[in-house]
Amino acid sequence: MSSQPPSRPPGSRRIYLLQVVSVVAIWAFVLGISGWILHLLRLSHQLHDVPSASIGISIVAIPVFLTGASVLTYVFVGLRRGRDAGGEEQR
Amino acid sequence: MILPRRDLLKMLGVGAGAVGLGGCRQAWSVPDRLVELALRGPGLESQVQTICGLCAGGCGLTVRLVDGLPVGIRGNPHHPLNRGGLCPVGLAGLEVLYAPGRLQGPLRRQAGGEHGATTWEEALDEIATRLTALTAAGQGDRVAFLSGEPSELFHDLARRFLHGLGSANLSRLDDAGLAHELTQGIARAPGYDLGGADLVVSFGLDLYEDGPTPIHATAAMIGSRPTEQLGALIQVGTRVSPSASKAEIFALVRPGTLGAFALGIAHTLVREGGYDRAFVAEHTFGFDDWTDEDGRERLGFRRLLLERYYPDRVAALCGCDPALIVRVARRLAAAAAPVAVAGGDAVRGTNATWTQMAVQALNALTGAFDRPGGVVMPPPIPLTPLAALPAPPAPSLFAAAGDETAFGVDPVEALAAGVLDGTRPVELLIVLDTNPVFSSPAGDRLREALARIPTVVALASFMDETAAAAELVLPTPTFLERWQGATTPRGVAFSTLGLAPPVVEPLTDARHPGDVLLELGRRLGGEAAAALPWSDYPAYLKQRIEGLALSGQGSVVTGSFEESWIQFLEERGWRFLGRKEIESFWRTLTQESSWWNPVRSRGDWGRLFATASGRYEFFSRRLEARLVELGAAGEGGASAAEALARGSARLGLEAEGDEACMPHHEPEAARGEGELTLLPFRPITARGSLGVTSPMVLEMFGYTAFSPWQTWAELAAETAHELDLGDGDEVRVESDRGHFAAVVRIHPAAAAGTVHVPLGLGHEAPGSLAAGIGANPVGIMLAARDPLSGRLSRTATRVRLALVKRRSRGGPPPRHGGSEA
Amino acid sequence: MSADKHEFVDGDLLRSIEQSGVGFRVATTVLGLTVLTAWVLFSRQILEGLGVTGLNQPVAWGFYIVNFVFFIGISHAGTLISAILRLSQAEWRRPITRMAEVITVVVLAIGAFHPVLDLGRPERALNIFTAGRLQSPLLWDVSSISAYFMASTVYLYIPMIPDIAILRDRGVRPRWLYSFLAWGWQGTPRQQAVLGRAVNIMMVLVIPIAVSVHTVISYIFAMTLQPGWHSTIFGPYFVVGAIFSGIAALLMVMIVLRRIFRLERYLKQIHFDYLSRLLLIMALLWFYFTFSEYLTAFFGHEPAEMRVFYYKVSGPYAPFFWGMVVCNFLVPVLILAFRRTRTIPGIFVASLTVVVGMWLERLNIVVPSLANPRSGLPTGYYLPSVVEWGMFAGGIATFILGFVLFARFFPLISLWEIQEGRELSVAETAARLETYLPDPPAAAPAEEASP
Amino acid sequence: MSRWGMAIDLDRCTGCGSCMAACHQENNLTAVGPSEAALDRVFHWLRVLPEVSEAHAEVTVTYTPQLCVQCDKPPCVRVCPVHATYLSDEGIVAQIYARCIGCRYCMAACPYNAKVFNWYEPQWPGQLQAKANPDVSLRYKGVVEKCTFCHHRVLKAREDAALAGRGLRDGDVSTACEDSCPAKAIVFGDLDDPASRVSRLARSPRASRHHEDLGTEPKVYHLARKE
Amino acid sequence: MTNRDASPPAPPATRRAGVALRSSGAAAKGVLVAAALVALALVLGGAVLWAARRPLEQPIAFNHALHVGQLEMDCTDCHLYAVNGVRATIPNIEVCADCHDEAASESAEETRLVEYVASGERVPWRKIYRVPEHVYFSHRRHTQLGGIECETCHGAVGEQVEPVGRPLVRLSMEHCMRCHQDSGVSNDCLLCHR
Repeated sequence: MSSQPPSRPPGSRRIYLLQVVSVVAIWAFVLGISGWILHLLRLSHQLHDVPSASIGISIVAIPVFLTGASVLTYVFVGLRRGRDAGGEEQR
Repeated sequence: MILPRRDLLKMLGVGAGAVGLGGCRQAWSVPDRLVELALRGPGLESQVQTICGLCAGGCGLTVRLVDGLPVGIRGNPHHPLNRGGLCPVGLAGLEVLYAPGRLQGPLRRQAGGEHGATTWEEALDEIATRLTALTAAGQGDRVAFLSGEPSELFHDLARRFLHGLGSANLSRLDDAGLAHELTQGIARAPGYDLGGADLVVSFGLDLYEDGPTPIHATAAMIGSRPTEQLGALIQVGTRVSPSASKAEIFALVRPGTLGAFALGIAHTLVREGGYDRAFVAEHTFGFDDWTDEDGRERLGFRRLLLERYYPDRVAALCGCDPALIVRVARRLAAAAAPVAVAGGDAVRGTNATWTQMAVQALNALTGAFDRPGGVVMPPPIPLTPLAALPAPPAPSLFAAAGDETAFGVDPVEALAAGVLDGTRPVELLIVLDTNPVFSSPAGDRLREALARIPTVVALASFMDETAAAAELVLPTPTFLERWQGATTPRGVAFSTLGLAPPVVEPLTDARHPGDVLLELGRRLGGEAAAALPWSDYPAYLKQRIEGLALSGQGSVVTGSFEESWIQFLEERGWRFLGRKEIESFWRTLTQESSWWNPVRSRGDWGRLFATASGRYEFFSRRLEARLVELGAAGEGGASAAEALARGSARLGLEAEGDEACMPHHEPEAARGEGELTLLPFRPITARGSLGVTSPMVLEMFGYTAFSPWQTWAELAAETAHELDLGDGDEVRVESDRGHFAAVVRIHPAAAAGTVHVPLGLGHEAPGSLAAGIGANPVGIMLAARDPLSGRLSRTATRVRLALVKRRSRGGPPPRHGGSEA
Repeated sequence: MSADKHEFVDGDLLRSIEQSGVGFRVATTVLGLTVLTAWVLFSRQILEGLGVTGLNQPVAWGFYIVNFVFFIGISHAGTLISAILRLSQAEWRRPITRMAEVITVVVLAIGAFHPVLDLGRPERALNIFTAGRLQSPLLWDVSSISAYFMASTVYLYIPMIPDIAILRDRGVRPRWLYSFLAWGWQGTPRQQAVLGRAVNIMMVLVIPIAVSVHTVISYIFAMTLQPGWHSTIFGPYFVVGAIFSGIAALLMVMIVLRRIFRLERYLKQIHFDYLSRLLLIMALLWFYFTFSEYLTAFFGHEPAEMRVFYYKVSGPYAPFFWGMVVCNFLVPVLILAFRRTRTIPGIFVASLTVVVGMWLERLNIVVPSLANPRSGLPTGYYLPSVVEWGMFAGGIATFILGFVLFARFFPLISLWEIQEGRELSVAETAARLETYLPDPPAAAPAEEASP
Repeated sequence: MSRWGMAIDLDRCTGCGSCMAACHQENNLTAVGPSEAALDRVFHWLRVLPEVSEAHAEVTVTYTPQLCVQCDKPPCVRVCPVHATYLSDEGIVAQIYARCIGCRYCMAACPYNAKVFNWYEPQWPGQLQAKANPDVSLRYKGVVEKCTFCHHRVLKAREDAALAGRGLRDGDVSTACEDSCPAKAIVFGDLDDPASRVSRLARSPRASRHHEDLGTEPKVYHLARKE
Repeated sequence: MTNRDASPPAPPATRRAGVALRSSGAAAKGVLVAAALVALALVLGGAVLWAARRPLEQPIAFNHALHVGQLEMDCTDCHLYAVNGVRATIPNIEVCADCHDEAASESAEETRLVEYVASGERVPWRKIYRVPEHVYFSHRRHTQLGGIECETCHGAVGEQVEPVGRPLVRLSMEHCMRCHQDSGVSNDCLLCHR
């Protein structure tokens, strides 16, 4: 952290970390939900109670979540990359 | 596994956190003994047979025990009365046992009027002292006993107790059966062989839910038969009860005209020749015109019927279609083994005795007496006879007939009047397991009288209205906690004896009423003690059973119903010989709890018809004699015919002369102002007096009318329409005496101009769940008497309905069918 | 990038954020207390059981489910409308998209919590995750609503990034919050391209999800065999109703906020005019669906259906049923069809009645079917208890509180979109002018006019 | 494997309510009390309902015991989000109280209104809890409950039969309502056994099932003379 | 920010963080307090749960090893209904009295038992192995029909010199279901849930 140029406001790196953590958390959440839906699919297979519609409806949900998370990540990464090359920091 | 709730909650708490614990709105009071048992883990199961003591029906029970604690009740499938079936109240037996509000120990009225705890010793001492003082003063006849215990065995003991004191004042408060006395000359109501009948014509009796033994009736008519041979039912009445809804023909009639309907049927039978000529010729009296001892021509029943009870007139009286009468009569004539029974409205009115006579006349016309599926006398139970005691000097205050009624008095009214008028003072009154303050229309007078009686001792399991008015309240064990000895219920065609030891130790400081009487006898000493020589009630029972054991009659109910029948046949004629056999018989009997004897000796007409003529009397000579006696009183020298007419007039009868002595339609008296007739009925959930201590019974009380925990007023749709009332409206039912609140239930098929209200709710006495629930229709009834039996009518009161509040909650379910169907 | 770049004409939009006043504190206190009361009532319900509600034997569902459907319906205001408007490049959308999206997120959270209120054992709600069964429409709801919540949150957030950066750059407190949320936005062309692409993806994604959410909610009812519920048009019927109530709620919010925050400069007559026309169309569409639904039931004349039908049309629910028709159809159509009454107060009244009417519609759907069971039980009766009313009030208070808090921290009108609109319009006008005005001397034709 | 079913002969049934009471006692149901009853929260797994029908200008009332009809295609099972209600191997629609979250979706979906809900913690006034049937669990607030076809009796009877070295025979298992019925109107047994009393009754021309048109395939048959 | 606080040069870092996050100081503190409260609640809750699970003590320190091992008795000699009954039952004085009507040893525990027997008072044994209230468990179904040894569910109770304070085998639904699965018995809920 000490590698930051002195002009940078203190704590910006911490905020960056928090941002990374939140993106990771979103992924965890999305993957968790997807995993959960898959778990339910497995469960319903075990219990022999799957009218195929329910599979369909839930299968749709997973890509939605993944897309949502991907879009967020894309924005996050895109905004980082798209900053002014000079690196004049937000103030 | 029995888990006390605390424990369950603890377990829940682990999963639910503190959240689960907050749910208890009321602390549970589980006795420590039970908690301890539950923590140790339940152990072994067992089953015992016993007898239901919640009403006089005497059904056999099988009680399931875990670790000696009862956890389940079901009907004893081998019991000849109920064959495994059981009514909702019987099934609630354990709720009665464990009910909240049971009397925990003896209570005595304190100076302030409240009841406070006392001990058995003190209470018994006090009673014994009073009794000793009374007997010493020669006032033994100032002791009276009102008993709600139906058993003959107990009745005998109670009678001896009173006789020992020099009193004959014992009343069981049950129906008089005067009609049988007048026409058949028998004091005890005969049995009806429902099991053998192919058609039952029921007048007012809700056969499957009311009457002495509804479950037996169901088992006999339906339960024990294949579906193709179910007993057919024709119902004549004012209300479509669940039983009535089973009827093949339902005749809706005006209240008080049931007897007329029966006579209309009789008319058709006679006119169309559908009656049993042989039986009528051989075993009846007064059918055809006859000549009396003085040579006077007298009216015969046949002529009475043909002249007076033709269908058009009867239909006009009853408010029904004349064709219906003919239809019922033809159906009756076509039946192989029909029998007619009366109950409900038919036995509650001011014309109850004549109505019952009219119904019985149908049995005579169809030759139902002493025929399988007819009216029979159950064989006597050969109990050990007890040595006779000298009769008390004064007659029973419950038997004393004044000149106002022909034969009897209403026991509650007589007691109350005697005390209040000072004509028959009572110094000490014992009330056992009955609640006349609540159940009698003269209840409020009785309450007044109880306040005047120096010592009122109530033996009861719960604090009821009568006990609340008593000075001493002594807890009795409920039926599962006491020795029971139940004798043949009324109206059953065979004999039964239920004899069962307690299933559990009393949960409260209660004593068996029999033991209380025996103990009192011991304390009194002298004649009273000599009259009751038994150490305790079981010892008394055992002595009475010896006679049964030695008689070799009947059989203990074991194994399946059929098995016991075969066993019975095999054992016929076999005699118990010695003490050892008696012991073994006693052991078997107490274990299996029931004995029965289905074998009737046929042709024993003397037991059925104990009249002077030895026949069934269409024309009651006894009634005639009494009417003549009444008419002649004070005016000697009148001719018999004049005396008869004057006697009838004195009783306020509409019928004149010979008709008065025969079954006829005597219009029902009406009391008070109002557009509707108040008719009480007893739903199956109101059987016995203790059912209402069970939460379940109260909750399903009005299940037929979607009315849990409340009293409802059943109205015919047209009546409701006239009064602008709708289903679910709250109304006030008002008579000239008082009023109560009820919820209107519109019944699609009820007699117009009536309001039917269930009996059984409306308790005031605190202490049980029933307090303040619903209303007691008896409480607003006006006094009107059956001029023959003296019993207070329950169907004579006119009432008005006043809307209190329109329906606030959902409506009745829609009707199905409709015009498309 | 200097802060003065953002010293633009719309600074008044940030007034509520930069200087929150007494009004904010009073509002949060009052609303907070209402919400707190609702939570106290809820804890009482947890402790004592669902008996504290007015629910009973045939009517096993009541206010909680009604409000669940109602709130989720309202939530369609937002995302769906803003996405459709964005997708169709309706330029006038710019000042209203943000508000619509906020409604969605806040109301969706409230609505999604309602089934939990309705649970007999809310502490076991996790059973849905450990042991859920996909064949239950409730699970379809869980996945669909959570997807919608996720998508609409993202869809609210991403277009907000430039505005957050403005706040950050203006040094509004709490600065860490804005720095954290601004994700390093500097407004470079590349960043703008990224953001634009992301918004485009999300707006396409959000529309089918939004449609699916209310369809699936209608399936809760339609998948049973109960009379009045078992209907194939329930899906579209619910979606139409949801959009209908969503637009009405949006209009109400716009009118109220316009008044409170003096947004007359931004929310102009034309916004209300366009939206109220949309509302009018939806009212007609709603009527069409309602008519079809009830006509089918009536014409089929199936006894169980008819019992429910008459219960609504002429029975105990007639006031609610006809109230619904009046509120959802007669009043809005009469007000909105005429230019003279299509004023802002008129629109407010129409929107209010539509919101009330749509709530009545949910009530009419949930309760009568349950109150008229097939089984021969007596007709049911449902009177919500104080607890249920309290929770309803709590839900509404939460909604307003959500708005108040949002307005306290974020601009209610998208600053950069308006800015972009202005710039675009200038460019567009310039481009259009260039097509017929003489070209400036010695210059190549401008090509950057495309949006 | 058995497929349990029940036949209720309405020509026999007198509407006496014994089945209702027996069920209440056997299955540890509790009374809700007057104030709750006034709110329509009375609680029976089996109830006797009066049905009024008008046909040919004649009004008739029949009193019919109604309990969970144990559908082979139960609408309640399809909607349960947590597998708390399910169709057991033997065709009993079971309710697993430990799993139930109390969403009451099954109640809303059941065309027979066979399910009841514990609005409050069940009350056992006095010492009543001592009589609780140890074979049946005590429920608690916030869960749905329903008729189990006296499944605990099935378990015991099967054990008894196995210990006697045989399979279950017709009549080995009886439900509490069947036991208590004085009219012997209720017959319980295995529908898969063509010789069992219940399957003979189910094939009777008098037999019908409630709301057969809904396709729920109930296993409770009501028998009545058709006129 | 917490990992920052935990790093060695703590004081300046905190101060710097304090500067940077000035406006959020109060919030951070609130979060910290809340976290501490949650942690405290967890610890307390855990303690309560742990306390609730403390081993049960029996009134008499019954020596299973002595009876089963040395005296070669069968479980069912005392647990009379473990094979034939639904419930195994814990033997009490009726059973004990068969052998212990008078003391057979000097053991203090036995003396206590004999006192119970002599006075006719029942020994207040504590139940160790219990299934939840909603579970129907039949011993005979498992022991006699299923042929399962007692040890499968009860562990090696027979080798215990002292009474066990808590179950040797944890009776959980997984335990039951695994065994059912392994032995090919149905896992239909209704077989156990009542």
